[in-house]
Amino acid sequence: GSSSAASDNAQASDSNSGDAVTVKLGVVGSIYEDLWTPAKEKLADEGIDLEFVQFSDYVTPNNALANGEIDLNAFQHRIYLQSEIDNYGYEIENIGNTFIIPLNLYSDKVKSVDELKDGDTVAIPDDVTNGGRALKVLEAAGLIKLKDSAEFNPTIDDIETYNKQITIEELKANVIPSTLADVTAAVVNGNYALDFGLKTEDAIYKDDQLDIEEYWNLIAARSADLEDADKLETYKKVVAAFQSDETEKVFNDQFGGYFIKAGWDQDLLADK
Amino acid sequence: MIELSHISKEFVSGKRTVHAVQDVSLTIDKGEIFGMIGFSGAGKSTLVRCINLLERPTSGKVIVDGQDMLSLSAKELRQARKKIGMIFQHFNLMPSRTVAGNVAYPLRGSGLSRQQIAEKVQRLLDLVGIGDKAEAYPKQLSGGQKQRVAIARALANDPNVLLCDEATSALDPQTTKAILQLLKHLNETLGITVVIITHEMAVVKEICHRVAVMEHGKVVESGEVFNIFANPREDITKNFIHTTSNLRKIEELIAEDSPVVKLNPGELIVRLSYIQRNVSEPLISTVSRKFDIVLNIIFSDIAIVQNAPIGGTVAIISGSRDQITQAIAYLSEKNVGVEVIKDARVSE
Amino acid sequence: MIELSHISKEFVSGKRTVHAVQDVSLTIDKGEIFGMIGFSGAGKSTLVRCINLLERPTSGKVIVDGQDMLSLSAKELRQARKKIGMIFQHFNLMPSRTVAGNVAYPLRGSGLSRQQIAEKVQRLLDLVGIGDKAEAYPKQLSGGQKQRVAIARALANDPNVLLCDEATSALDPQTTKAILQLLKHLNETLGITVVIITHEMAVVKEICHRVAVMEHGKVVESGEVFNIFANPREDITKNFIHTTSNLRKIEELIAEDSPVVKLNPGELIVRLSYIQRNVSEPLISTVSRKFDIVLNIIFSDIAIVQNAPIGGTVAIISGSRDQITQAIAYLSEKNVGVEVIKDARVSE
Amino acid sequence: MQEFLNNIIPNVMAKLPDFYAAIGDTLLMVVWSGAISFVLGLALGVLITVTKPGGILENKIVYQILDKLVSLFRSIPFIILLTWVMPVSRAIMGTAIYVRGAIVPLVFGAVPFFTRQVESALAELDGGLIEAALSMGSTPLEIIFRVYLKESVAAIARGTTITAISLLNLTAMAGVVGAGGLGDFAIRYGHDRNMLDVTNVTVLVLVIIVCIMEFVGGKVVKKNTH
Amino acid sequence: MQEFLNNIIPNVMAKLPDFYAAIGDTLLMVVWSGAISFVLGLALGVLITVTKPGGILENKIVYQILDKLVSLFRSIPFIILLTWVMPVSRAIMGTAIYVRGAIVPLVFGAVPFFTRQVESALAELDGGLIEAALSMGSTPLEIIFRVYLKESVAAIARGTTITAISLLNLTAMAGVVGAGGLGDFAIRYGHDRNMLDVTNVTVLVLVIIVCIMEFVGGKVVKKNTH
Ligand SMILES: Nc1ncnc2c1ncn2[C@@H]1O[C@H](COP(=O)(O)OP(=O)(O)OP(=O)(O)O)[C@@H](O)[C@H]1O
Ligand SMILES: Nc1ncnc2c1ncn2[C@@H]1O[C@H](COP(=O)(O)OP(=O)(O)OP(=O)(O)O)[C@@H](O)[C@H]1O
Ligand SMILES: [Mg+2]
Ligand SMILES: [Mg+2]
Repeated sequence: GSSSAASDNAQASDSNSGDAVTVKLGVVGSIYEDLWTPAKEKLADEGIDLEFVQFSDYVTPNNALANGEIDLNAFQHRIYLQSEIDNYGYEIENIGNTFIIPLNLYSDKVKSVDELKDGDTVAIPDDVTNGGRALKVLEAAGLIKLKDSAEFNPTIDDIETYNKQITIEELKANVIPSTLADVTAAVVNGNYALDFGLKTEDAIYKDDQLDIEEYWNLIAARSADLEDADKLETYKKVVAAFQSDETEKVFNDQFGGYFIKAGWDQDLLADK
Repeated sequence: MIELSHISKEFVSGKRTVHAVQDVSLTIDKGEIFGMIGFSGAGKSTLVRCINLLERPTSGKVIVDGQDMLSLSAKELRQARKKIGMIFQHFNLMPSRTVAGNVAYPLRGSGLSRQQIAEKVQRLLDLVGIGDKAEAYPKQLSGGQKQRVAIARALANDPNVLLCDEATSALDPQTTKAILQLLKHLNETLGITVVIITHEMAVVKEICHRVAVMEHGKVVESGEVFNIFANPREDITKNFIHTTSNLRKIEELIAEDSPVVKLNPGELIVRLSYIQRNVSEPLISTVSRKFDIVLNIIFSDIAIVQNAPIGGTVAIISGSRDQITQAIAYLSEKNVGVEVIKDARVSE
Repeated sequence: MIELSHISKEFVSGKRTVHAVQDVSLTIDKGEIFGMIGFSGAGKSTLVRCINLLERPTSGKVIVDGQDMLSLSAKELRQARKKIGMIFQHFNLMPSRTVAGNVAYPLRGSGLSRQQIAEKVQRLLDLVGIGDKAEAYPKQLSGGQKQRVAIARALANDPNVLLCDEATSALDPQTTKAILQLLKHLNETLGITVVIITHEMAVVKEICHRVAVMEHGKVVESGEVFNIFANPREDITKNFIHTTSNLRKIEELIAEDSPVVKLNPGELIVRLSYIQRNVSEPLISTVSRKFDIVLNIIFSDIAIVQNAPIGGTVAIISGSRDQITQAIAYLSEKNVGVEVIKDARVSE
Repeated sequence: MQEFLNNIIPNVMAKLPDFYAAIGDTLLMVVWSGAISFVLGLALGVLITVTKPGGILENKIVYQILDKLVSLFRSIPFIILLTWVMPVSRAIMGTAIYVRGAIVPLVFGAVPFFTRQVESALAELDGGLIEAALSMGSTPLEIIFRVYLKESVAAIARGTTITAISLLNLTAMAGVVGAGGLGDFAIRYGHDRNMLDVTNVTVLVLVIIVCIMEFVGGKVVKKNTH
Repeated sequence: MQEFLNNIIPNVMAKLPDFYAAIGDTLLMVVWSGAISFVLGLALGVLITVTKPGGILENKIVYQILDKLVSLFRSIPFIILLTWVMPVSRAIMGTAIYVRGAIVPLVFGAVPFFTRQVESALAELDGGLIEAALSMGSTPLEIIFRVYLKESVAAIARGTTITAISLLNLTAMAGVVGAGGLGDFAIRYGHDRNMLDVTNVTVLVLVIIVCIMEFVGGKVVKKNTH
């Protein structure tokens, strides 16, 4: 939700009004507030008030952004953004890369992927953002093989062969840590793994495909706003504030390496 | 005032059909107090509910105050109903309103001010004797108190017609009497027409002008109260009148062989009854003296109905055989009904 | 059988306290039919509901069949209640059960087979005259039919005590009579004790042995029915008896100046009433002949209560002044109450 | 005290302003959407009751349409409803997000529910009272206000309490449109981030709110049961 | 026909087996958790009613405990409840996921709700009937079964219909623990992936289920209103 009731009435940012500029940033999950803390502080010094708008669903932040109800959002990776644009025709785009979260395979029951046997159950997130990636992780772990036609966002239907006769169960990403007792193994988002005390070293398989750009998370903005010089200027500051050493320090210290900076060298607003 | 023609009402529940009212035609005049009696389940309530169309008759015509009720628009029907007060057999008081609130219900929108309504309500409550219960809720009332609230409510709108479905059945005799006086008074001073369903013959005798007797959904007998009571035609009517008066108890006493009805030889028990309006002679005295016989009254029930005595007397007659015979002949001549119930002359 | 001592019951609603029953002590014998009369709101229902503890008295002691009801365990109380049938003023029938289902309710778990229950229910329904309504639902019944279902239900468990709260108020006279006969019969054959609240003096006269009169939560008078009717002590009792008999109508007629009470000079109107049990002489006849006077009966209400005549007669006496005076003296001597109501002798 | 609280509910203490804001958001949502739903649900419940076969304003068409509409909206999972009615929200409230944007979907979620509660309440009314009112020449509108509603206050209060609590539960999902609130707060921190103290404290506050609702409802019921 | 369907609802046709499975899962969840909740809610509703001050088995302690417990579970957002009761699920059902794992949380979600509905229904019963039963020496158990329940069948049926539909809505959230079902199907494909045809068809099926529930409920009400 909006971090204060008063912000309800705040209009979309008004970059002309001199000193204080408010930028509404749509996010999904309170963890983003921690990740963005250094950026927020930095922006405050620059006269930009970064305000979080918390959504609990992946569909509404893009909808709200496209409708001008928020200024930016940061919660998705490229694949998802593209599919949303394809689906709804939103005129929004990536203005800056943020990070990639490893999706590791955890288990309470087995010590390694090899121990998985026929009939075992493996849970993966059921949402569009993480589900496809999780399948890729399972493929990389050698449990399944996806069809060649499958792209970066495969579904269970895209599985060509099962190397082990496992059952793949789609669960809500945020309950997966709680259900480790009910399944043999599960693909857990790094952030949830962290909060539920799952250590990277405990993973039975570690996601190592961190250089796939399609899975990089990003900051999105309305394309029309980028025509506005003031806004463009502001957004550039926002991206720069996030892509900072302080943020990386948060990644490493506070979140024990579950968040890995990705694509900070790409300046997506350079030619605007 | 009220004209019911060929009213029938059927209730269909599942496969069974109950013919509650069957082809009843009845006219009730303006300013009349009209009684309705009959067995439980005879269709009295149903018929009366047809008058204000709470029950739409299956067939027939209802005319009240010259208006064909069945052809009225919804709005006209409401206007008509406002002038037809109704006291329900089961009271139907609103549980969430106080006694005063219940009586005030029909007064809202009547053009009276709050103050006037409050005054009128209090007047009505005093009239029915529950002025002190104005702030109580129906749940806190005794049966009779509830009934009186219902009566006050029905009177609130100054109706032209008042339909009373056993309006005094839960009341003690004295309160009943007061309510009947009230109805009579309203009838006489305001000319309000009253239809009253009752099981108490005393109520009929006391205030009704005419009465209808219902049985199995039909009106089997109707007419002036005096005539009905003096000369009941149908069995049911006779039974009703007999159960109410004690003149028929004699048969029970005889059956029980009570000491009261022990006769000496030559005596006999007779029932004398007024069957015509014009009898005003001192019968017992006259025959006692004229024929030198003794009449010992066992039961007697004589009342003045519409200014003429009605009812009769059960007495043991003793005297000489001849004199008795003559006395009986004399009485018959005088249009007095004479029935010999037990005769000990034979053993003489 | 039933012993109520110093029963009080208060209802507190908000700030007001209603003293419904105040320090009532009463003993009802086994096998007795005990009547309870009084104004609407006097506390009759409340008192009777204290007998089976539906209302727990605020203070006092209730003993039924030797058991101190207030000290019984929950289970014992249930057992005791099974033998106390109750007919409620508002029937309290279960709307979702048929008539037969309602009557069968108390029979479940009584050890009877389904078959036996069905037979007993039908017998009870026939007894109260609604055998044909067994499959109907309460909503589909007339008021009197509902009341009869309630009666049948109260009888189902073969109770030792039957509490009847206005059990015949919704019934026509003939059905009332049949029900009273039934109660009397049960009382006589099975020795069942009956407590009956009623507004109908006829009911009291007809079947009660003793009667209590309540006013403002207190029992103001109680005793044998004959004594109460013959010699009412309290005003309320007098009023009740008078309203039920027509002997007090004479005052009304006089007030109305009815032609019936027009007197010729020398005549007078008297009210004669039986005030003692042992009067069995043929009064009217005797005085007529003995003093050569004429008594024209205007009202008369004489009934046999507990084997003695009770009630009286209002008559116009004409005759010579002397004779009349002697006749009145004679009657007084014979323990007959004589009241001169209107006297036209003065104008003589 | 402060220290004690810092020890046993550290995460809550760290997010105190957010926590207060969540309480405020929840109350705002419940009060606003509750008030609107109360009026609309009452109106619909009454309309359906009186237009029912046998009702005082029997009307098959109106009845069928309203009844089916209510069934339709009762059938849609709330999360789908949330996104479906976003255009309506924007048209009416100017935005489809924040507390303001949550009001419309909450109303759409609560109204059909409350309508059914009102129907249930009115169905229990003694038919004799309607008859009495008819016999006194009351207009349908009078019967609705002075009999149906007035005499069902207790039953409607019970239904209102149940609805208010259900609404409170619905607000937990309003986070979908960024409206925040206690439920969302509990899910975001307590559930998703495994901060048990947040969950516990939030649930405690919710229990208190529910108890207050039930207490008030109970008072109204009691005051109107005679 | 086939082709026509392929044209207008392509995504549904592509996932037909999943769709059927979703219908089956929903029905399984509703029927099982519905049946269990019915029994438990009825028992609790009756218990609370009879132990209430003035009830036939007045018992302050039992009443307060049950009443507060119901309030507590009414207060917890369903998604939190889902994870809270996982240990219970595992203990009883052997797992906390799939349809089997969804039963327990659904029951926890529906029982308090239904309890309140039952309370409402029983509260409307005419006190005179209880008095009549007491006067006939009925035991508390007899009064419960033969008066409270028997005489409130219509009102309870109304409450049951409302609860069943609410339960159907709750199942939409059961997808969270992998229980599938129609709501989850609509959310995952229709909502998350913007397959409008999936949403529409699913809502249609849900509407049909709701209408069937209301129809059956209405029949029971009608059969028990005399
Ligand atoms: N809604 C109904 N459905 C079916 N039958 C009904 C209905 N209402 C009344 N009846 C039947 O119609 C008949 C007449 O009923 P009504 O109430 O008019 O009798 P009543 O003469 O008023 O009797 P009472 O003196 O006992 O009040 C009865 O046999 C009754 O069972
Ligand atoms: N629950 C209650 N709360 C408050 N007052 C009550 C309650 N029940 C009865 N009363 C009052 O107690 C008094 C006695 O009532 P009760 O019902 O015993 O009278 P009753 O003699 O049976 O009268 P009726 O002949 O009219 O039935 C009345 O004044 C009544 O208003
Ligand atoms: Mg009737
Ligand atoms: Mg009474």
